[in-house]
Amino acid sequence: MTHATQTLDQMRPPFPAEVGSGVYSNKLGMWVFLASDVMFFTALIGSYIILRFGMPSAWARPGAVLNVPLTGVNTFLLICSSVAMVKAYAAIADGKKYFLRKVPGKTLQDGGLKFWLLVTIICGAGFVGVQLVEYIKLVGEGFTPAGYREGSLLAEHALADPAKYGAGVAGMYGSTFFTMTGFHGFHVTCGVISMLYLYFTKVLPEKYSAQDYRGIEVIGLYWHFVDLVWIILFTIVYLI
Amino acid sequence: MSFWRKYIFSTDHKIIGIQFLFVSLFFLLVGGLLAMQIRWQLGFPGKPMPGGGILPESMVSGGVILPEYYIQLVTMHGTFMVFFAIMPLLVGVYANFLIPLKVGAHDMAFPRINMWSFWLALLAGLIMLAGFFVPDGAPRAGWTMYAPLSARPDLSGATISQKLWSISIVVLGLSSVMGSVNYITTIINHRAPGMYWFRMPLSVWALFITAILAVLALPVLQGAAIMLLFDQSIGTHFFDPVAGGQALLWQHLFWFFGHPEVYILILPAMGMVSDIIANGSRKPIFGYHSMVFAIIGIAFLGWLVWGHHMFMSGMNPTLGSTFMVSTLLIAVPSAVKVFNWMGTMWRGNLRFHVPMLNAIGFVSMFTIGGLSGIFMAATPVDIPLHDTQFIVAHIHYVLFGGSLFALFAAITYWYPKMFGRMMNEGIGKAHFFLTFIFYNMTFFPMHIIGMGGQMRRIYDPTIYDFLKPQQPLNVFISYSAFALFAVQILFAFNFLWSLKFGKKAPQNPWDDNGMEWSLPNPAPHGNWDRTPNVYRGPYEFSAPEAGDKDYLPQYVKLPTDRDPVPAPAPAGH
Amino acid sequence: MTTPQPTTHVRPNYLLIWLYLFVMTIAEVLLAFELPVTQNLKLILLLILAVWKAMLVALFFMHLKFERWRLRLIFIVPLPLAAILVTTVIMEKVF
Amino acid sequence: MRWWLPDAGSTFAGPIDTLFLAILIITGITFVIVEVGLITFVIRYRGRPGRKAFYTHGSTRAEVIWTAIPAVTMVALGLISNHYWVLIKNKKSIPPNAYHLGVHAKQFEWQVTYPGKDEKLGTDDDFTVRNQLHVIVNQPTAVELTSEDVIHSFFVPEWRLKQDAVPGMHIMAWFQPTKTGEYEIGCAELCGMGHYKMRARVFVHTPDEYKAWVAQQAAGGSE
Ligand code: HEA
Ligand code: HEA
Ligand code: CUA
Ligand SMILES: [Cu+2]
Repeated sequence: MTHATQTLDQMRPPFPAEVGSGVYSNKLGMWVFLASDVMFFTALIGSYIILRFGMPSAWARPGAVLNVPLTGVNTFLLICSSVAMVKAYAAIADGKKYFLRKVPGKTLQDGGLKFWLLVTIICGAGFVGVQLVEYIKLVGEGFTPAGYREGSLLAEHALADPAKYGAGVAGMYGSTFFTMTGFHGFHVTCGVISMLYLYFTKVLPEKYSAQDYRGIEVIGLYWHFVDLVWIILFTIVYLI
Repeated sequence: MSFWRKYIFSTDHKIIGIQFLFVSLFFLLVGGLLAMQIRWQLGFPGKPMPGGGILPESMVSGGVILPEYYIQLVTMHGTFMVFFAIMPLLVGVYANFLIPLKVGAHDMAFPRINMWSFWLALLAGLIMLAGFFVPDGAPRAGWTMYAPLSARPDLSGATISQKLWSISIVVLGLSSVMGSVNYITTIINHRAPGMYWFRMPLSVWALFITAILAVLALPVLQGAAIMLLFDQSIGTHFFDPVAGGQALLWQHLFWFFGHPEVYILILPAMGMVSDIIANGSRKPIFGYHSMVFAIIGIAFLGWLVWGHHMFMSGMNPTLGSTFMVSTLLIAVPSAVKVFNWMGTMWRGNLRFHVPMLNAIGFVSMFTIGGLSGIFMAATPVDIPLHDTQFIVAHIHYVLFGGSLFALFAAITYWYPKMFGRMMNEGIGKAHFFLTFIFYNMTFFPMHIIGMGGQMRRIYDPTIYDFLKPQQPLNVFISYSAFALFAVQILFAFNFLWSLKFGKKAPQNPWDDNGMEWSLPNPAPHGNWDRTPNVYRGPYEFSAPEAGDKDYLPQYVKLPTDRDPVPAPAPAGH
Repeated sequence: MTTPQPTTHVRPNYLLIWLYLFVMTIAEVLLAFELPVTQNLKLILLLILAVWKAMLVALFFMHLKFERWRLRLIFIVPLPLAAILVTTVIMEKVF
Repeated sequence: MRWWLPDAGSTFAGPIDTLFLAILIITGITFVIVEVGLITFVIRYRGRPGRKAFYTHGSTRAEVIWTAIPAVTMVALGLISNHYWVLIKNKKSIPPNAYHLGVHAKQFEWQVTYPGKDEKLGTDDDFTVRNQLHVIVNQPTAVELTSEDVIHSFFVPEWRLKQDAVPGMHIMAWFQPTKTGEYEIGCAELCGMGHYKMRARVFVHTPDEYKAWVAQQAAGGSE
């Protein structure tokens, strides 16, 4: 593995810190924004928890409506993109601006910023794509923000087995599911777009260097946060 | 720089502040005009409103305000005043304008984000205003937008505009988060050498804490507004009990944001008033540190009291008790602030310039508003008072008597820094005294009709036997309100006239200590050409070292002063 | 303007953390379906796993492990607020 | 023209009005201290040429005093208030001998359901009357508040009674009228364009008056 060596070497902050916090402003600003984003998801996820506690009848069983294996794969995609992002960060920290480069005596080529950030973007875009497919499938089966559509496949299942499909609270199920995953998806999309922007304006022109790679760290923070939120969502929405 | 880059799409924090000023004064005017119509209806129900003829039939018939229009008036009055007048005036204008100037920075940390925050705020305001011009009129659920009324067009009678409200609030939230991220970063990272945490003026402290509140509170409202929007448009059921939703959930979310919000509306006012009172008394602020901790205390407690708006909502009474206690405790840090302001004036050498007058007005009026809060905080007493005009009186004592008086002070005080000219002293004084009188004549009687039981947001009190006897008081209030509005024209005139004809301002018109006065008026783009040094705290009035002058600015280097080490001490120093 | 000494730290092995996350995700899915444990135990285990994964991301990918408390605080402050909101409203339901 | 709370009409009025008075005194004193202080300072310390302000950064002793006093008063006030709050709003405080009624709010009317002769709700001799609440004087009465559509608020000023009716919730509110006569119910929560006219009459009867009325209703067979 290539990082047996890396784990040893030291890691510098991407830019001389500014006064006050000892952290440069872009990073500080991003952290403050993330704090506020926590409160945003608190409103959505919190409402979900509250509603689910106070619900009149049983919730749909995990896997009854949602396609967990598919989403599991999606989760994996997002985790991969997250690790790719951090690899990109490490790469530029070592000044590796290139895409791939042969390392003498190694079969695996060594990836640079261009490579890892591209992987990140692809995985992220993949996540969004899969989620769209999932939405389309669900709506096709009759799962909508308003509940199970009249006369749809799911509506019939729900009639047959109300407990399993949480017929009583299908409306809440739809509302919370689409709002939470939807806004997470929105966050991912924003991330992908801004990373594409950086890729073409900063990464390809090799604007980043081991001395200053703030953009990478800041977008990275955002990206990992989105990943973090998904980890929570996946558990409480799909598995519980 | 072209005119466009300089004045329209400017990234200069001072220009952005001024843009905010004009826009939010416009919305203040809109809110005021709506209030006048409210007062006409409450004072003279069923009588044709002068000039009501120009409004469409869907709002007034034969000049008489219709019930549905009345609710729109109240809703939009509250919404505009809170979200688009006072909040942008305090935070949008003065956080933008003052923070870099007072901490000795060249500009905000993220000037472009700052510009976007203004344009988004304007956009949000226009979306909200559009509500009046869509079919079936403006939103109709009060500024608190209680669900399910707000979520169900079939029940409220307004379809499009309810959605517009939600959208506008989401946009506004975005704008103010952007702004606040900027303020926080700037204050933490861009203070000039020597501007230690405990050398910051209280106005900056207040704006800093306010920004933290905004960053944490507004996203919650955004989330709630989004859920509301979905309930209204794509058929979700968050707040609709029929499908397992919870009607009270909206109230919890709204007030979890809402109470921190009301402190967002008062803390900057308190901060700026502290600066002005110290200046007007020619004395250091009394107990600077405890003033800072009082601000932090109020902000912190503000998160634990939201339930006091829900005592009657069917919320678990046991929770009500805890919320009562936490609410009452807020009186303590507030006490520190009020009495420390008085302590500052004690044995001072008071100068009654217009800002000082308004600041004193603020202290006395905010006290009334705060004290009326104590009545409502005591749960049993809140039973008869909840959702009556007593609440309306409280609202206006804290928001008009508090925030708006502070704003009259602040606008006059930093006017020279913004436009290089002074506002007219005579008109200013006249405006203050007349406003003070008519303001009390307008809002004090509301306590009494509230005790009498007059509910809020009712179109016609006279249909109730138990309200008929106090109708004369309503008429009295209305006349005073019209006078109050008329008096505001003095201010508008003074403000606009002085832009062109006000007398040129000297460098430091108020003999103040703030960093901003080391610059010419108006301050140039980029403020200082080289980062200034800060040598002392902000309130060294009448300090012995000052010699014959009775003030000692932060930027003045005395022979005894050493230059500060460039990197200011870290937080918690 | 001189600046405080930048903090330097040993770089964590990211692929290892990636492996942890991967394994735990699989564990979660299995837990939710295959394993025969009681509802509540399942709930608790799932939550623990989720929080654990989140912590890994925050600490290593977002480098919170290597930041100063001053910065960690920014991320920590909202959490109690969130907790207050949710627990209060849930308590309210439990009449 | 009334300058005070409406005349007392229920057992709640006593404690609530006293509490109101108590707070009025506390806040009144504070108010006087603050305003009189401000005015005297404004006069005593008005700027005059030659005078110089007294240079001080504050006094910890003074600040401790004016932190401690409000703190103590507020906590005390909280404890006292809580006693009555529990008495009024806590479900457990509803007297066992309470007479039960159902009040169903709906845009824009109050539907009151009476237990009929058997004095039990949910039996088939119940009957419902629009916008009329008939109760017995000195008889603890519990109403179960429900709502059809949006949030309304059941408000009788003379009884110092206010409680929201929330769709999807069954909220109990109780009271004990102390005066016979005729009062009004107002709706205290914005519930739409008809909010202002969502008004009902309240009749407080002597027991046999009430019986007579029930009998007459049964005979009239309304619903
Ligand atoms: C700037 C805005 C602002 C501010 C600062 C406050 C401050 C306070 N508010 Fe207010 N409030 C509003 C804006 C504000 N409020 C609005 C807009 C509403 C209506 C919302 C709606 O539309 O429904 C509202 C509603 C409202 C309610 C709900 C009423 C109801 O609907 O039934 C309550 C109840 O507790 C309350 C309490 C308080 C208290 C205890 C304070 C305290 O912070 C006050 C503290 C200050 C003092 C106490 C005075 C100074 C202190 C001293 C002089 C020391 C000595 C004092 C004592 C010993 C008592 N407010
Ligand atoms: C800061 C907030 C603020 C301000 C300043 C005001 C100002 C006024 N308000 Fe308002 N009010 C609220 C916030 C505010 N209000 C809120 C939140 C509610 C609750 C809404 C709800 O229930 O949903 C409310 C509700 C409310 C009601 C209760 C309605 C009801 O419940 O039925 C009434 C009734 O009298 C009223 C009246 C007035 C009056 C007469 C003024 C007067 O003071 C107005 C005087 C005029 C002005 C202050 C404007 C002057 C203009 C300028 C100075 C601009 C100058 C222009 C340039 C320089 C270009 N208001
Ligand atoms: Cu019903 Cu207001
Ligand atoms: Cu409040």
